[in-house]
Amino acid sequence: MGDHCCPVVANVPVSARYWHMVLEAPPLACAARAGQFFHLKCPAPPGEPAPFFRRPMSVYQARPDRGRVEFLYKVAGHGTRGMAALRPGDSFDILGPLGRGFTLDLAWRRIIVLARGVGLATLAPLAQDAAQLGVGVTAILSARSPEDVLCREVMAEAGARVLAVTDSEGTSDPDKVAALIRAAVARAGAEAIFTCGSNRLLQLSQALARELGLAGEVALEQQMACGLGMCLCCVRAFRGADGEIEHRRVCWEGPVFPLQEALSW
Amino acid sequence: MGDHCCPVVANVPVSARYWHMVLEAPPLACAARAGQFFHLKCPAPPGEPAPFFRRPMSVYQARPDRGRVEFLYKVAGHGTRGMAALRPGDSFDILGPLGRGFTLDLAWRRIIVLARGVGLATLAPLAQDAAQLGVGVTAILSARSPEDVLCREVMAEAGARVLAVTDSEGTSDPDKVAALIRAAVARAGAEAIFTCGSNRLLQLSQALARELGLAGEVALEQQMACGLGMCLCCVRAFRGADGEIEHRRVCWEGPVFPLQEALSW
Amino acid sequence: MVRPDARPPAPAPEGGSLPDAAAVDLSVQLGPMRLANPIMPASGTFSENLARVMDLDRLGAFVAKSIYATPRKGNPTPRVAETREGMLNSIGLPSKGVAHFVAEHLPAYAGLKPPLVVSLSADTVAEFGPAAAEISVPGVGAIEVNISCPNLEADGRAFAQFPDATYAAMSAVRAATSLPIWAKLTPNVADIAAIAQAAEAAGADALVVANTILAMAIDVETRRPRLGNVMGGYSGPAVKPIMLRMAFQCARAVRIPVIGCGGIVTVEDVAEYLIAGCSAVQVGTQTFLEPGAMPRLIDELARWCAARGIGRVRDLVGTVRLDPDPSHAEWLAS
Amino acid sequence: MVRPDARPPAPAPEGGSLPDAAAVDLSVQLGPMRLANPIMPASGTFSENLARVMDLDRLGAFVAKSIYATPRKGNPTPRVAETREGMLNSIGLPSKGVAHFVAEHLPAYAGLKPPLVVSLSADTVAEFGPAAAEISVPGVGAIEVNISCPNLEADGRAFAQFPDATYAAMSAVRAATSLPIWAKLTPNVADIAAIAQAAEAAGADALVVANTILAMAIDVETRRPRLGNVMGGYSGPAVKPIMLRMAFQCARAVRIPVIGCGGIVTVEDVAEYLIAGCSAVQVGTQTFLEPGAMPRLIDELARWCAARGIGRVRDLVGTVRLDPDPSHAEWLAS
Ligand SMILES: Cc1cc2nc3c(=O)[nH]c(=O)nc-3n(C[C@H](O)[C@H](O)[C@H](O)COP(=O)(O)OP(=O)(O)OC[C@H]3O[C@@H](n4cnc5c(N)ncnc54)[C@H](O)[C@@H]3O)c2cc1C
Ligand SMILES: Cc1cc2nc3c(=O)[nH]c(=O)nc-3n(C[C@H](O)[C@H](O)[C@H](O)COP(=O)(O)OP(=O)(O)OC[C@H]3O[C@@H](n4cnc5c(N)ncnc54)[C@H](O)[C@@H]3O)c2cc1C
Ligand SMILES: Cc1cc2nc3c(=O)[nH]c(=O)nc-3n(C[C@H](O)[C@H](O)[C@H](O)COP(=O)(O)O)c2cc1C
Ligand SMILES: Cc1cc2nc3c(=O)[nH]c(=O)nc-3n(C[C@H](O)[C@H](O)[C@H](O)COP(=O)(O)O)c2cc1C
Ligand code: FES
Ligand code: FES
Repeated sequence: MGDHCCPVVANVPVSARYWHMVLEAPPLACAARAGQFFHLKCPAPPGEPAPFFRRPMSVYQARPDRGRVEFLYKVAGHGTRGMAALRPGDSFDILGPLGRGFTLDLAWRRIIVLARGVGLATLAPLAQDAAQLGVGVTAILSARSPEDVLCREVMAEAGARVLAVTDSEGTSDPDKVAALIRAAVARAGAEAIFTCGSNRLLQLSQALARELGLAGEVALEQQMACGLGMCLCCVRAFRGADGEIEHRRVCWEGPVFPLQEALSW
Repeated sequence: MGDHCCPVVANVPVSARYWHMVLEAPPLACAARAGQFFHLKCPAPPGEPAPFFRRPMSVYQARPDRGRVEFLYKVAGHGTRGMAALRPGDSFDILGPLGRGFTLDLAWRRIIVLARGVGLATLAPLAQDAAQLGVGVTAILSARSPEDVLCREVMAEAGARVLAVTDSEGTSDPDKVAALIRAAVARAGAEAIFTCGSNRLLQLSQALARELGLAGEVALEQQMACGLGMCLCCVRAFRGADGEIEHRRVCWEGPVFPLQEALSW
Repeated sequence: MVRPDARPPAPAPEGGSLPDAAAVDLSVQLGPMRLANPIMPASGTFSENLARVMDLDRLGAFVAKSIYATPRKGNPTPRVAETREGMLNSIGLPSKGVAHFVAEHLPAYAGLKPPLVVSLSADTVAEFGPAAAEISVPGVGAIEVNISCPNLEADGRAFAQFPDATYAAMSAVRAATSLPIWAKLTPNVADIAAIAQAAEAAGADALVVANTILAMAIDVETRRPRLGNVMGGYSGPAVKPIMLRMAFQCARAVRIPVIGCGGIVTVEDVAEYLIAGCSAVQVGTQTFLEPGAMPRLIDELARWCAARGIGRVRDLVGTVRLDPDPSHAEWLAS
Repeated sequence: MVRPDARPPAPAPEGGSLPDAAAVDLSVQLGPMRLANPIMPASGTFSENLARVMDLDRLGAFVAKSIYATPRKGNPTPRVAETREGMLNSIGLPSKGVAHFVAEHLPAYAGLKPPLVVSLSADTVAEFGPAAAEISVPGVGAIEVNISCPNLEADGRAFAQFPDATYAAMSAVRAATSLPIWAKLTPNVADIAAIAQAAEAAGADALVVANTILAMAIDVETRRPRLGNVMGGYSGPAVKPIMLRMAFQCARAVRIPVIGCGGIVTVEDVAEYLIAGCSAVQVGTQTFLEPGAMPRLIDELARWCAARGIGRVRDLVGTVRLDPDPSHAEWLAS
């Protein structure tokens, strides 16, 4: 762990709003686990100063065999605009891997991964790990429209059962997604659910997990300064063991937390 | 007058420490006079932030016929490092022409220009103007060593009598330079002396001009923020008409001042 | 110029079409004065020389370099130093006196539309009144009282570092002139709201928040201070978050208008000061780097408002939302 | 990192050969303490977690995040915002209390060489004494008294905004412990030297100059403050010229050592604080951007000294040259 300047191998748009970056980083590729993140020193976008803080980004793919670390990202603002300006051969200063990743119970028959947008970037490596370890995966991928569905191929290649739901087709509302989850549990024997990012998906996952007795985890986001548990800026609220509300650091105790302990917001 | 983004045509080192930059700037090339300066928004040198202030730089050549403005500069620090990083085709934001240039009396038979280092950049266009207007020029070019002598060709081409004096050859000390000046006055009929920058050359020129009854001007340097006479940071001390010491702005009342009014420092 | 944290504009108001930038009403009210727009120069960073690069009639107002009643010299050079995102200056308020200003500079503003604001400094409270009376001549639209300059009766500390000295200096000026008077505050204080209230109580028509922050830099090779005067005033983008906080505090502490000043570069910076509660803003250091900064900001402000369906710039003033964000409710409750 | 105004080193001392970086004596004296080098973290920007990226034994000292005697929650999110050359924070000093610190954090420092400095806050003067006594346990090398936190008896203003509250808080700590005590001052004052003198009079062994500057930023699209707590503390390169000025003023006003803090990024920044009169420095925000900043600065400081023929870092302290520059003589005379 530490900060490393890695050469950019590829950095290309994969849809209107999402980009895919591949870095050469052999030692990091071995160290990074699903759910962990890197803290990126984004360069100055053309005509703008460089952003002051680093930017957190999930490990999308870390392939020890190819010595590469990959990110899937949305160009959201100042920092990600700078990221998108990087060209192959440029060097990118990334700090990590950081944080606590997902935990998989090898006794599970099947898990559900439920995500929307770049949340998929966080869950894709979990699906791959599960499939490789013999745990079945049902991936519910939510998006605005069919063109926006990310990671369909990656998930399918890993052996996941892929269910895409979209706003434009009217298949993404909570009731319909709940029905898919119930079916995955009842018919395919899913025993845990993993989600990330959005408040809506968290609430839905918590409710169904409680109802259906599923285990599960959630990967949360919060603005970060240090990424190393020192500054206390990245806290979120959790229900502690004693029922008290407590603050935990997304960068240090997380970004992955027990599903039922995270408070929705 | 105003700030203009001009394309860089050429930017090359001309010796170990000096660079020559050519910009395409047709309207400015017509407007700029010998002794005036531009205020340059130097870009960030590689690996450093951009300097905060603009940097003043004399018009070295402004050729209306070719629509070009040229600078001859020493890489001294942060800003000039940034200048040296500009490549042909890059755009360079320059504000000017600014300040008050040299005044030539067409009745003079001959003038002496005396300068050292990049001071020559300031005096070269004066020599050219003089030669073109039928005033003879004796150019005394001082430098550390013969390789360091700048503008020898430009001066010679313009028709100046060029005398190079150098530290390494032991020809540049005040006594020897004074002898050259006396000779130019006595034998070639020089009636005015122009100098710039260094305190030593100023003192020498003032003393000889007083002794020999020469007219003359000096171009001074001082750190600048606005370049437009507003901030009052670029002042130097002068002996006013009433004998009182007063402060004048190098960017606004100068950078060229009557030789005997400037106080050495 | 793109600001690091620039965001896309909010969506257009439902059902309405966006106003044209040319149709945006940029005028603002500053106590008794109406300005065509909220953009004006900061004292000491402007002179009529700027006419060489811009149409002076476009500005909301002119603010001249601070003058003293009687002539005085400035500080030793170097008078400025640059830092990463700002500059230090110790010009030291050289001045040729009020009479010289009236004779030599005032005529340059005759016939121009924006009001001329004269910035006035003095060494002691007693000197402020007569100087204010002397400068209250036709052609002067308001007096900005630079109480952030050193008070020789208080060991060189600024009038505006103390509520009582602020009150005394502003009262002296108030008694001596019927022109609108603005108090220019110093940020080198623990509690700027208390100073703002003292200026208001003494009859100030507006506050300018604020002058430069006392700072220092050393050349590590020569081990000399980078300014001839050892310490100097810090300005430019680096100071903006501090000045914005102070402008916000003042705007909430007084009923008179506040003019924000410090670090303005982008149109978002202007909007930020207005939203924080300022009725107008002053632009200083950026003019040194970009002489056309003020006209650019005026154009951009009209476009910025138009793109957001804001028809009148003055409707932005003080609209900062301090209600708890719903997403913070958990914290506020706990 | 190259600093904008970096200059080439001065020529080597006549006749002597340059010392090797490894031979430079980096140690400094801080009142009763001797530190192996002058580089230490700033409170709130460090924890034992940093062991994941560096060898903690290399630091001059450890300074922990401020703790209160009893547990308390922090501020609402967002707790940080970035600016052009700095950051704002309103973390709000969440703390699990002294007992939790002793049980959970202290053990991590056992066996490490640099002294551990505990930063202590309190809501009232009365709370400081007992808390200082409670934290005076083996393993703690000094107490940094964070008197820049809000004093609930003074309407939330900081102890260090007033000489009398400074004196009272530091005296309470002095009476309760025999450990070295440092006073961490706030820059949100008009006259920091007066505060420095009050802390010295109360028995402080050193001063830390200074904490963050109160500042603000507003999101112009949502019109909400960028910090959940509306205002927060400004740190990073942008504040350095202000902090350096205050450190210089304090160093000249007291006899106890001053520790400079604010905006350090480069080795020249470290040298600047030392030359201004600081015996050591604290590095904060830069560690967030570059976790290895402190060990880098230690290495660079040794090389920087070596290249200039400086054999002992402590010989730099307070060597700023305030004698008039010959080139300024004309001004000083006139
Ligand atoms: C652990 C973790 C993993 C993440 N993984 C991914 C990923 O794989 N792909 C992806 O596209 N995005 C991911 N994000 C979100 C990503 O960090 C933000 O989109 C990014 O920081 C936005 O920066 P910006 O400068 O473009 O936007 P700006 O809006 O300019 O950012 C301003 C500030 O807000 C912060 N910020 C803005 N949005 C977020 C956010 N959603 N989460 C945290 N901080 C934010 C920025 O870091 C910065 O400090 C992740 C966030 C976290 C915390
Ligand atoms: C009217 C005028 C004309 C000039 N013409 C030329 C020229 O034709 N060729 C040339 O090489 N140089 C010329 N100079 C000097 C040139 O401006 C400086 O070399 C340059 O500013 C150094 O900047 P830097 O960032 O590289 O150095 P740094 O040392 O990093 O500069 C730090 C600060 O000091 C200022 N500064 C440093 N040296 C000088 C100086 N000698 N004069 C004024 N300000 C200075 C810089 O502008 C900057 O604000 C001229 C100066 C003036 C005033
Ligand atoms: C070179 C310079 C000279 C200044 N002179 C004055 C002055 O004479 N009177 C005054 O009230 N403020 C003076 N100021 C302060 C500015 O008016 C303004 O308050 C400050 O620079 C902050 O604004 P900015 O960050 O936009 O520059 C001066 C500032 C600079 C940089
Ligand atoms: C996120 C953050 C948290 C901080 N927490 C504390 C704290 O708990 N106690 C304290 O005395 N100072 C605290 N500070 C102030 C720093 O110790 C330091 O004084 C300040 O950041 C200036 O140094 P810098 O510019 O190097 O960051 C904090 C600063 C930051 C940025
Ligand atoms: S980002 Fe600093 S504690 Fe999490
Ligand atoms: S540089 Fe501003 S007055 Fe000359």
